[in-house]
Amino acid sequence: SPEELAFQDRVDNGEKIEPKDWMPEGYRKTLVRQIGQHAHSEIVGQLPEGNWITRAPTLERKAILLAKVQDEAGHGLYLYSAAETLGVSRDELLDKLHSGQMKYSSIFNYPTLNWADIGAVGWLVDGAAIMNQVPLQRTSYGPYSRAMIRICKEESFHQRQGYSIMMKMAQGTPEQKAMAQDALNRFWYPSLMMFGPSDKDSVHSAQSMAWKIKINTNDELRQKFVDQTVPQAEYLGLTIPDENLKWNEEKQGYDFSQPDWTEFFEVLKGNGPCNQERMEARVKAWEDGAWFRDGLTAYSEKAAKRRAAGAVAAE
Amino acid sequence: SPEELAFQDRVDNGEKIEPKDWMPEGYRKTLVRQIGQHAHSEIVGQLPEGNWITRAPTLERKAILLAKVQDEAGHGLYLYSAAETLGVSRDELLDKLHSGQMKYSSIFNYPTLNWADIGAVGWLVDGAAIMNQVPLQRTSYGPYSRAMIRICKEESFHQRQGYSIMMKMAQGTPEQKAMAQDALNRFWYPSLMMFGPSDKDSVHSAQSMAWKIKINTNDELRQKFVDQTVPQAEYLGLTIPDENLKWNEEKQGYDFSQPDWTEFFEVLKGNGPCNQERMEARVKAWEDGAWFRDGLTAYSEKAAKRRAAGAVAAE
Amino acid sequence: KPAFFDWLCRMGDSALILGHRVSEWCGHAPILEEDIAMANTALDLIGHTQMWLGLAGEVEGAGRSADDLAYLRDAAQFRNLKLVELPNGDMGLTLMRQFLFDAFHYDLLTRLTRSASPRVAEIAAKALKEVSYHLERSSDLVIRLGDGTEESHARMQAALDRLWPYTGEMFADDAVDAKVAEAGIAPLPSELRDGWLATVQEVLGEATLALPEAKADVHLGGKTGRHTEHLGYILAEMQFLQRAYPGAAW
Amino acid sequence: KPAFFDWLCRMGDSALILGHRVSEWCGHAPILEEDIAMANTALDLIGHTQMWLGLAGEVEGAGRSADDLAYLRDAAQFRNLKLVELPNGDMGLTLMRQFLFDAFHYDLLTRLTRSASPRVAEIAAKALKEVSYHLERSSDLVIRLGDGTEESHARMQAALDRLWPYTGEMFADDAVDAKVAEAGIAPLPSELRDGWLATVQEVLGEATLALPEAKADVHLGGKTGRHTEHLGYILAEMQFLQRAYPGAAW
Repeated sequence: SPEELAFQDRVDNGEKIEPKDWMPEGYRKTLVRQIGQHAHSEIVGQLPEGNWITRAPTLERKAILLAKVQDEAGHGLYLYSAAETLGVSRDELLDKLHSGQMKYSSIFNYPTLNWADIGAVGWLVDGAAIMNQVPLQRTSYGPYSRAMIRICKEESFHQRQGYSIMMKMAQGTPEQKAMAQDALNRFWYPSLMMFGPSDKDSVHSAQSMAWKIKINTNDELRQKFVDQTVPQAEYLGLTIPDENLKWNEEKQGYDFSQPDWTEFFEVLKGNGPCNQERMEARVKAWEDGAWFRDGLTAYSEKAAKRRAAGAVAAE
Repeated sequence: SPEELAFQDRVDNGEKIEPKDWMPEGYRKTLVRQIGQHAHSEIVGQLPEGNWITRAPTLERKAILLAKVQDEAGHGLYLYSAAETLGVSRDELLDKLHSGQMKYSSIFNYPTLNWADIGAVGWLVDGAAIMNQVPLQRTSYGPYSRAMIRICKEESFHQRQGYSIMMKMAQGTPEQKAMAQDALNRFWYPSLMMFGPSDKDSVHSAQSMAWKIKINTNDELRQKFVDQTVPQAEYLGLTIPDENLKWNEEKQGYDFSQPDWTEFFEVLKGNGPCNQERMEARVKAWEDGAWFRDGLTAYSEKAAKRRAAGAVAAE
Repeated sequence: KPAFFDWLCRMGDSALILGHRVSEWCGHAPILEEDIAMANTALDLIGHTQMWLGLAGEVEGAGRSADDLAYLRDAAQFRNLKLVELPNGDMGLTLMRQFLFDAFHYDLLTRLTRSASPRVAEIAAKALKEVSYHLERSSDLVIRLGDGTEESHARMQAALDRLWPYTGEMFADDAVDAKVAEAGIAPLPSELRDGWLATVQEVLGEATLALPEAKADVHLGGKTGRHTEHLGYILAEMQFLQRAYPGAAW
Repeated sequence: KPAFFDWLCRMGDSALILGHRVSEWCGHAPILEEDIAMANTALDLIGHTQMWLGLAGEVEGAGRSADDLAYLRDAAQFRNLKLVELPNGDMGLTLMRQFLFDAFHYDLLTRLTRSASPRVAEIAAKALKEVSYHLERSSDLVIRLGDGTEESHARMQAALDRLWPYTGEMFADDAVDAKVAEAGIAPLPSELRDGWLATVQEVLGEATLALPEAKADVHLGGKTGRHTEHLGYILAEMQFLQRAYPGAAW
């Protein structure tokens, strides 16, 4: 249609699409799915890290971790707001999360088992997230692009903090170093999975890239992530759990093993280590909090009535 | 009445009263209150000690503590059974506990704050309980007397185990010794309170003693307890928190300070450190377990019907 | 000086333990805004802990850092109020506890900004900004939930009744308080009671909640190390890494 | 020998952690008889722990006692099944977990009474008497609650569905199992699966509960030290005193 062509022209010219602009239904739907899933990931992502707040080993580490988890909840807010500009409310999105119709990033279905995991999550998981998100600052949809700009700023801060934990652990006692290595062993492949399956197996990618909802291919980003991370691991004195990892002079990047995609799809299906617990925690929080939300709503309705009555009386 | 006189004669002659025998209503009521309260104490008494099962410092201490808490629940069973012979069901008694109409021993409203408290509970609390209970082996009501015989045997075992914990702590590191002293400081006066206020302030005592529901006066037992315990504390190298404590050659017993009876009545009224938490824990256990009890009842009804049907079919 | 140390531990430990409790909500709050607010409150309180316990370590002069004090003392050495160590219960209990503490905390810090100890005054001034926001927020939520639905009202009233007997400890003077007051470092806790009660009554009034008739000073002892059974569990969790890996740097 | 040590830790750690979980019920069970039964089960399991970890320490030959192994290893060194570290949930979940484990435990111990290691055979024979009673009790309760009210049936089915994906780990062979089996010390776990399934099917049938269709071998890793997030909390609590007061005698 002519509208679609005009729309694509605007995208191609690097113009931002704004909420009131015309947009193809598929574009809107894809964005809602992508932004919603990203928002859910921030919320669920509080859980594996929150798991160590009460056990953080120093007051400073506890404060940093609290600030980080707080930031994540904040990112959730930005993203739900961005999604709302597409006509879908936060509560609708949450309903879909709780009923299993919408997903969150599978990485959060892995447990945090020792303190170094908090380092690994910052270093690897936030690292991978940033790799995904930096290009999205240039995404075609205005509100999403602006949310990503704010988020990326904070995420890179988180990544540095995570790396700093890893550094302490890797340079610490033998037990600490073992924890650091164990964390890397467990989080390496799940982090590689965060970029999604190879693009040749992905149906939606081409259209999303044309719409600039997606900027790079999954494989490009994964390669970039590996190339960035390997020297960091070397600097820490840790070993990436991949026997096939080696520098490829020709492509000026590392060759590396693919993650176990069977595992990836199992986790997606709900069979990850923590899928059930993550959802139980979120659904419980939501259900236990119903009285709280109802209370606030009731109060604001009463307050509105009182104001209205006051206004009438004042006339 | 002639029945009452005959009854009192039997009691005076040291005969045991059995469930089917005639007995004065006041005797029955007093016994139900006393046995019920004792049973409740065993049940609630699981909580302060249970508080340290998961944190017991060695496997052996954990096993001993588990066995002890199990014994206490067992004592509860004997006692509820004894009370049932007087025509009141366990569920009725529990209802009264949960609604606050019946009490349990106030000692269990004190918290267990360090591991030495588990020692102190065994040494002092079980020690005081035994002091109360040994004479009750000769109580006039047969089922009660027999229950007390079984219970006393186990309690004296518990007391020795408690003393053995205190010994280890008192002979341990300075920190352990401090815990032991702290435990003694906190449990000394509450243990003295376990014998109840002075008899001269007690209305029911005379009648109970005539009925041989009560054998010794509160003050007699308290004195006996102090006389027994002081040398034990000395042996441990611990200081009883009473500046007025001293040997009285004339009465061949210790002079000692009375506990703060204001505190005693405050705790009775519900203002002890843990009254609310103990009752919350018990009520929650009961309410959360309703489906469990209902399930078992439903099954046994079904099973009975099936057996009946089977019997009919077999005819 | 030992009194000053003790008093600083009281300040620091109450902040630490309340911060711990509040942080347990992270990721489990009934609404995203509350996830953020709870994390923020906990963060502020941990910040205060660092300042109070840091100063406590200096005053003690035994070379103990704020972390040493937070992570290497057992329950009997902790000096926090019992109120702050109680389990979170539902969000109503958590918010009511926060409000009852905030109202006290705010008045106390206000007075401390005029402390004879410049270090105390400085810490108080920093903390006061944050606590003034805590009080604003908790008052507001107590009002809205108290005057919300029948259920939210009942929950807030139950929370208030449950917590009331723990509030007296905030205003119970003892020898440590007396010495610190004499030195002009801090007001006597009892001096804060009337102001606190006025704040509480005002907010509860607006929240349509009834002031409990029960005694307020039932659960004392936290300030001298006699705690509830809950503190031991908090510390076991909080201190695990420091205890299990002594001497490690994190 | 390292395999034997590892295998003994698996036996001891599963007993220890399940014993810990079960002991959490003490004083909180729905009926007095269950308070007693839970304490008794926990007591048996702690007894088994002492035997298994005691032998593990001997086999290791590094001078570690059963207590050292129980109290001074961190989560990654624990070798228990994930199934036993899951939170208790309601009494239905606790009993279903117990039943699923008991049925396995009973068959395993039966086989172990014929172990090539006389020490293992001896421990197994002692433990078997108690575990045979555990299985009798948990089967009986699963049947009665499964075939009780609608609610108890629903709760038991939910418990079964929730736990099923953790049961596969009991029968998953690895290198340690292979070595121990080769030495005739223990059967391969996989050999126990059919017998277990037959027991489970029989009891579930009588309990009117449906065998889940979901995969059973989803949550592996406990036997090699990759646990759930719950184990760390269990250990923080369990090990507190030993960690906080190193070297003290109790």
